[in-house]
Parts: sequence; C-alpha cells; structure tokens
Amino acid sequence: MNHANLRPVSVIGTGMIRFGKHRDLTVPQLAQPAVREALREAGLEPARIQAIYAGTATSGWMPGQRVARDTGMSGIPVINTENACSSSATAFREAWVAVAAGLYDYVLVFGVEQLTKLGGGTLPLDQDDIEVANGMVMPALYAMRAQRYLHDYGASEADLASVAVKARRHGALNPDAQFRTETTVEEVLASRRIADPLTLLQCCPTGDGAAAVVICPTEVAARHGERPVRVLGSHLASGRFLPGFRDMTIPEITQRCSAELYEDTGVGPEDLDVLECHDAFTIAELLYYEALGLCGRGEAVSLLHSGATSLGGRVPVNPSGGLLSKGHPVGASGAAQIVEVVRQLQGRCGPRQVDGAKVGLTHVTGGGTSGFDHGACAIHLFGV
Amino acid sequence: MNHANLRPVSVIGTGMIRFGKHRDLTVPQLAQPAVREALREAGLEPARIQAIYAGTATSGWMPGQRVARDTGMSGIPVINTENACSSSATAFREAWVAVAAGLYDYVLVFGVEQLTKLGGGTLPLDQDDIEVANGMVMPALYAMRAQRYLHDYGASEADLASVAVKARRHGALNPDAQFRTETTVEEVLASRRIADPLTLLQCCPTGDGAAAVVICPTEVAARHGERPVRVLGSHLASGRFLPGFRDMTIPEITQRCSAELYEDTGVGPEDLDVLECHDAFTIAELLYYEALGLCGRGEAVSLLHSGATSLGGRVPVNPSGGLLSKGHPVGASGAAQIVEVVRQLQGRCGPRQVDGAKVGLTHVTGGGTSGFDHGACAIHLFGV
Amino acid sequence: MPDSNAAAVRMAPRTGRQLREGDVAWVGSEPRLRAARCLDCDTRVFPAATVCPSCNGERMAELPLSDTGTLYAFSTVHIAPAMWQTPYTIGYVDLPEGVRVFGKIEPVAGLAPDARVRVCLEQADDDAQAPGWRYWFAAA
Amino acid sequence: MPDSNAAAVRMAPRTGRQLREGDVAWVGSEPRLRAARCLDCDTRVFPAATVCPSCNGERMAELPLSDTGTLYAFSTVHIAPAMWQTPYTIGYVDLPEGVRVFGKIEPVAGLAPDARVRVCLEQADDDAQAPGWRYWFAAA
Ligand SMILES: [Zn+2]
Ligand SMILES: [Zn+2]
Repeated sequence: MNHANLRPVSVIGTGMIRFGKHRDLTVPQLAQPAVREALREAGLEPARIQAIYAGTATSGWMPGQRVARDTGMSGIPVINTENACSSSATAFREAWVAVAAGLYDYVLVFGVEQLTKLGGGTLPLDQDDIEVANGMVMPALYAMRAQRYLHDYGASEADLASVAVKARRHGALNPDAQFRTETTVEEVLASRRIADPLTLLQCCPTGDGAAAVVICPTEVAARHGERPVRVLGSHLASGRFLPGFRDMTIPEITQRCSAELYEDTGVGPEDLDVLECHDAFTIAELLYYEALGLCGRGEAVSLLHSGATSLGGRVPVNPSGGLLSKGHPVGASGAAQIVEVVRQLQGRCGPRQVDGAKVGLTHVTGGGTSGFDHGACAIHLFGV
Repeated sequence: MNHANLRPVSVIGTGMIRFGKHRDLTVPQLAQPAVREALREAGLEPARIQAIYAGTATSGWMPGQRVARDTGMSGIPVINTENACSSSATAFREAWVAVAAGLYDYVLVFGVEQLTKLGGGTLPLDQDDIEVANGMVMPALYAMRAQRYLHDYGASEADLASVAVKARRHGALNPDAQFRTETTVEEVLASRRIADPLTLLQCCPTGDGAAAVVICPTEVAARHGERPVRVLGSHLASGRFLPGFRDMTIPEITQRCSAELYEDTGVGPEDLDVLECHDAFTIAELLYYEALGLCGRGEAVSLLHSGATSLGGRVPVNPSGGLLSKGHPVGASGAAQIVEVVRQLQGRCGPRQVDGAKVGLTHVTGGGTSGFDHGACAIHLFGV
Repeated sequence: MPDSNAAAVRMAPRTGRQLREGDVAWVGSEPRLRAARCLDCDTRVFPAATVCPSCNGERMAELPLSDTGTLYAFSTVHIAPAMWQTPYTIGYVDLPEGVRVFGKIEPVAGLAPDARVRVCLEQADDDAQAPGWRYWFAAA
Repeated sequence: MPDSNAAAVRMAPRTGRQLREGDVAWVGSEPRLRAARCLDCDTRVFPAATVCPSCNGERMAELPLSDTGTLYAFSTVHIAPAMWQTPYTIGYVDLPEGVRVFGKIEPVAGLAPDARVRVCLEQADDDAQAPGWRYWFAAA
C-alpha cells in the first residue's frame, strides 16, 4: 500500500451510547445520541460534515441516510459499509482514505446495530456455507479453537474463565458497558453451557448499540476539541484460503493484518500502551495476544495471569470491558473500540484510565467461512 | 471536493451475466462469471487484484468475501457497500477514490443481487418510515410523480408507455437483457395495473444479476486490454430534506448531483454521447432527462418523441435497454450501467452501438424516504 | 355531514402505524393532526419531531394542522406487500400550514390533483397497550 | 461391526445440506466422500470444486477420501438456531488425503482431540426431488 500522497488524519470527536438491550428504539434513535455527542466533542455544527460513513451488518436499507435525516446532515455523500463484526471499522477506514486523499475535511463515521431485533440466540449465518449447513454456529467455532488450544498448550477451562473475569472487572468501571458487575472464575464456569468448553459468561452478550467519531486532517485538528488523536495507521484484510490441516489456534488473518500494519507504520507491539481487541469469546482474547505479537505462541495464559493485560499492567487489553463486558452490537463494535482508545489517549477514562497512554490499537475481525480463519479483519493504530 | 492529489483512473475490464431469474444459483455463483469475465478482459490473474469493492443491498454477510473465496482472490481488503439501488455505483466510487489516492493499482468492483430470493412483489421497505407504514410502495411513489407530471405538463399515459417501448426496442438488441422482445404502446397500457397510472410493463422487472469492472491508474491502463476508458468524474449525493410543498416532478438529488459533477469536471450535458439512467419506471426516465439537463422543464416528452434519446439519435439513453428491459437487480445495476457505457465507448456493442461515442454518463439513484427525493444518487462520467 | 362522515369512518383504511396520543393536537374540542414548527428556522414537520430536520435545533413548537387541504397527487395501488389489502389509494395532501401529509384516501371516486380534501381522524385501539389515532383523507 | 454401524445409522444426525450424488465417489462398491485435487497446485478441497480456490485453475481431479481419520477438535453445541435439535456435536476430522472435513459426530462418548474416527455415509431421501447422501463421524 502506497501512502505517499496521503495527509495525516486525526480524530476530533467521539460518542457512544451505553450498549445493552434497547428494543423500543429504532436504528436511527440508537445512533443519534452517539452522533450528536461526537459532533459536540468536535465542536462542529452538523452542516460542517462533508460525508458520512456508516457501518452496520443488519440494519436494512441505507442506515446512514436514516440517521443523517434526523441530525441535520442531509445532502452529503453517505456510504454504508458491511463487513460483519468489522463493519464500522471498515467504515472508519474508508473515511480515513477519503480524508487522507483530500476529498473531504470533516467526516463522520458511525456504527450501529440492533441485535435484539433478530430475536436472540446465535447470529444467523450464510446457509450456503457447507459448515453452517451442517450445524456450525459462531460459539462452536471458537469452542473448537479453545478445545484445541487447551489440548496443545495444557491450559485449563479456569484459564479461559479468567479472561471473562478480567473483562467484567474492567467493564464494571465503564458506564457505557452492558455488564457492569464483576464475576468470578467459579461463576463463569458454572454459567449455562453454550458450546463446550465455552459457557454463557465466556460469550459476548446480545445487545444493541452505536458509536461515532469525527475525523479531519491533522493540520486543522488542533482547532477542534482539546486533544486530537492522530490515526497512525489503518489496515484491512480478508481471510486467506488455507486448505489442509491448518492450526486453528493461529488466527491467520489477525496475524497477517497486524504484521502488515506494524511494517507499514513502524509501530510494533512493544510500543502499544493500550488496546481493544475482538474478545467475542474468552479464547479469542488469548489467541489475539499471540497473533498481535503481545507474547509468543502458547504464552497467552501466562501473560494474562501476569496481570500485564489488566488495568495497571504493562499493556492493558480491553479496558472498556471488551466485547465480553461492554457488549458486541456487531456493526457498532469497531467504532466503539476507536471511541475507547481515543478517549484513553486523551486521558479521559476516569477509573479505567491507562496512565500515560500514548499509543493504542483497535482490532476487530469476524465472519466465519469454511476454509478461512475469518472473513475480515481491521486494525487501527492511534497516537498522541 | 478537492481532487488535487488524485491520479487519473481507467476501466480496463468489464463483465456481466444476463439479468433474469436465476433462482437455483447462490449469490457467489451469480457473481463469479461476471468477475471472471472482467479479469479476463483486463488480462489480469486474480492474484494481481489488490482490493475488492462489492455493492449489494440484500445479499447477507460479506458477499465480497464469498465471491473472492471462489475466484482465487483471498487475503486482500474487501469492502462491502450498500446504498439501495446505488450500491455498486457507491462501491465503484470508493474503489475510484482508493486507486486515485494511490492506495492500490488494480481493484475489482462488482455488484450482485438476487431479488428472486425475496419472494417477488414490491421491495421490502423500512417499516419505521411513516409513509411506508401508511402503505407507500416504490411504484406508487413514481406513480404519483407520473400523475402530477401528466397533470402539470399535459402529457398522456401513452407518452409514458413510449418510454417502455423504446427501452424494449433497445433491450431486444442486448444479449444480456432480461427482456429481449419489443412491445407496443397498446400492449404496455393494457398490461396489469400496478400503481395507477403505471402498468406492469412500465415497471422494471424483478430479477437477479451481477456485473463487474476492473480499474487501475490511467498511466498503466494501456498495458491492459485494447481500449481503456477513463473515469472523468464520480459524484455521490444523499437526499436533501425538503419540507413543504416541493415539486415532486423535480428529482432534487439527481439535479444537484449532476450539476455538481458537471461543475467539477467541466463536462456538460451537451457533451454526452450516450447515457444509462435510472429508468426504474417509465416516468423516471422522463424526469431524469430534465434533471440531467438533456432538455428543459416539461420538454422530456418532446425529447423522447423526437428520437434524440433512441439509438440513432443525438444522445441515446439506455441503449442497454435500461432497468425497464435489461432488468434491475438492485445492487448490480450501477455496475451494469458502467459495463454498458464502457463497452459503448469501446465500440463493442454491435447492433446497439452508439456510433462514435466518446463521452458517456451513468446515473443511478433510489431509496425512498419521507421528506426526501431519494436516499442516494451516484453519477459517473467516462471518456475515451 | 354526519352521514357521509359515519360512512367514511366505517371504511377507515387500516394503517400500519397508528398515530400516538402525542401526534394529535386539540383545537377546542376538535382533534387535529399535530405537526411541529422550528422556532429557529420555521421548518414545519409532520409527524412532530423534537429536533428540527433542517437546522438540528431543539426549539420546536406545536403546530395543529387544518382539517382541509389540497390533493397534490395520488395513486391506487394494486400490488403491495401481503399486509395490505389491495387495491387501496394513497396520496399527498397539502395543508394550509405549509405541511404536506401522506396517507390513505377513501373514498377516492371523483378525485383529481388539486381537489379539496378533508382530513379524517378517529381513535384506534388496534393495539390495546397503546391506543392511538388513525387518519386518512376523503373528498371535502 | 454391522451392529454398531446399524445403531449409528439410526442415530444419523439430520444435516441441513445433503451431499449430492456428485459429492460421493465409489471405491469399488464402497461410497466415499469425494474431494477434488488441483492438478496445477495440488490444493485439495471438500466438497469438490470445479475451480481451484488457491490458484483459480480449472483442472480439478476427483479425490476419493478415506473412511477413517483423526479428530482435530469438536464441540457439543447447546444453543443453536431453531432448525437444530440441541445438544449436538460437531467437529473437524483430518483425513489421510490432506483434507479436513467438518461434520456432525455421533455417538460422541469417549472422544478427545486426536482420536481416530470413522466417516459414516448413508443415502438420504429427505428431498424426494434430489435424493442425496448424508455423512457424519463416529468413533473408529
Ligand atoms: Zn430549524
Ligand atoms: Zn490450484
């Protein structure tokens, strides 16, 4: 990827609603408070926004326009993107390209999803896929990765549960989290079985939510808000077809996407002060520690137990509570990760603040397809 | 919009399948022949493609990845866009931005839709919209525009029907068209009533389809294929909220989007040799003649009857047969319009060729929302 | 015209979205459609919104709408989703307050663009939890 | 082991997508899962494809799969879409031809990663128009 002609871009406004079950709202009603908060933080009237990028997976026709309609931003280009769990991270990337290329100066990105409208249970998957047609569901895919990881590295179900305990400990400090109470390893293991060895409290909850950010060229960012956060890099990848006996405890797409981004930006995993990763299930966070380069193969459990990835540790992961505790309204999650990391770098996170955080990363992936690790992965780097 | 840093971009490959009812295929199976044809025309192995932009409205999770999976393009960034009828035109625009900005050199764009999977009838609309909740359907929206246009300008139902007759005359010459037989004014008016005054043959048919193009920087385009076609401009707009007693025979979004594009590029309606416009219903084509500046207010019927917009006339409109005859698989239509105009500018259209066409335009809009003309409009200009 | 009014009520088309109590304004003892007017930019919207769709302002005042207006355009629909009984007629009516309202029209005989039409309102209890109102248009 | 086989057949899990005739290869009189091998890059895929997902080549040869393999990982699912009766067990099995196949497992008692499993195949006529095959895994 050639960045020669691209302008530096910064985030100048963030907004989100508390994730949870909001059955009585419409999709635009979910998104509007987040959008209005992001505009307010950026100090911009709606009329200053020149384009909107909206990410969502299940919100029907033109969700971006339906939100714009009720927030005074009609007439401008609106691009709706879908990439499963990476939908709004993809929207952010497209917005970043447009601003970096000089097409627009002020762009709004938001993600929204209303999973309660789907009636609960596991997400509906593509029935043309042979694995789905034979009973695959997302929790089972992660459950098999977990089983194999435990088998290969001698980890225990209690180790898995410890990821959820950390997530809930962080989420308890986040007013925007769906779950705001702590839990214990015993409680996690005793919760309802979903797909062995994963129990209910090891799976991200079903919920609704929205998150938004406003970006602009770095050269004018200082005029807006108190502490703009620079976008250091943006990388998007799709899964690579891997025939044969691949190691399913290696998230190929995350490993490759992060390696390419580190190479592109010169920022390495050792430079990270804080990150939000795609902990849709407990095992996922452990696998992503390794794939993102925070530790070596088979070392994730030690890293977790060392406290390095907890608040107060060397590189806190998911200070927001992550998908496990903050919630995972699919299309909103990528934007919400960006909101969290930007606010961390701005030093605004109160009791869950990572002290002195200067460099942060957001990572979202997902979309199961037979023969692939995942359908999409988007990783963003931010710095102050 | 600032174009200072953007590289010129050209289309070097096109592909599409015949539109129609393909109930037995999956979405990837619909798209693959179009994608493979576009790659073949571009003379590129799949591994040369650096990113994919997929446009569709109703194809479920990550359609771009599902198509890429089976065509040897895994691993690269895939962006799925939705903008109702403008979905793949929006994908094309995003791809154009990325190539123009220098991120990628070879990018695939495709659109796909399988409307037969929805069970037929009018398209499902957003039930939160108060007009939809009170019985609005898309044909009725255009029917009311038609009624008012006939009332305001003294046109007749036979004038409307003449648009369909022209579309079917053109479509009869296009092997990729869903309808390939001619019709008459009498037959059009005698067909089943849909939403008065519109009859069945005045409404685009339900169908499935796919279309694809490959783009690259103009500086390397000459190495690929026989006659690359340059992208002269790309413009995307969303509807503007218009309270009060607006004139619904003026397609506000199309008028504004085309005016901005003409201003941006210095190309005017008098420069056009051929265009594909969004004739989802007969009245639409007449309204778009005026909105795109091919004639003045109230002059569309005269322009049609003069033969200027028929094959052999001054500025043939919808030589492919348009949505009325070629078909309108929503998300595929924008890309299919680009395929047609590119092939026209390459002089490859056989009996429906517009002689000596040098400049062409594609126009797609749609997405009904109360208080707005439409949700999105994308217009592209091409030249050789 | 109590008789023709009663007939119209009996023929009231079922609408998918009932108005809520808050969508109706009272002019004396008469119920009227309730729009909103932006105190900043004078935009008028129906149904009433709490945020102005033109200027994003939040100073919105109640605007009761007249009960007669002018038909802008209409269409009788023969093909529609299964939830609707076809044919039915829908149209846009321009009310003197500068607001165009969309709704069903019944009866439709003799109507043409620019005809005078009346706004009919009745209480609806389709949804026992949230009783509301139903409106439609008829020849004036 | 005709007895245990018969038991397994009776317990055959219903799968959402039956194999088609073309998904089964015959080794002598024995039906086997039919994969495909790319003659250009040696990629092997199940179900068989006509285009190679690795190199996009179209020279694909039939590759009958063995009827025993090694269990890579499995999970018993307790929450699933309504079309499935829970709990059920699914897993990945590695076959000697270098192909990993996903499917249901029954019975599941005593299984662990790296266990030897058997591929069971039976003719299915769930869909009278297109009779096909059903497969699942059982302990070897
Ligand atoms: Zn206002
Ligand atoms: Zn191959």
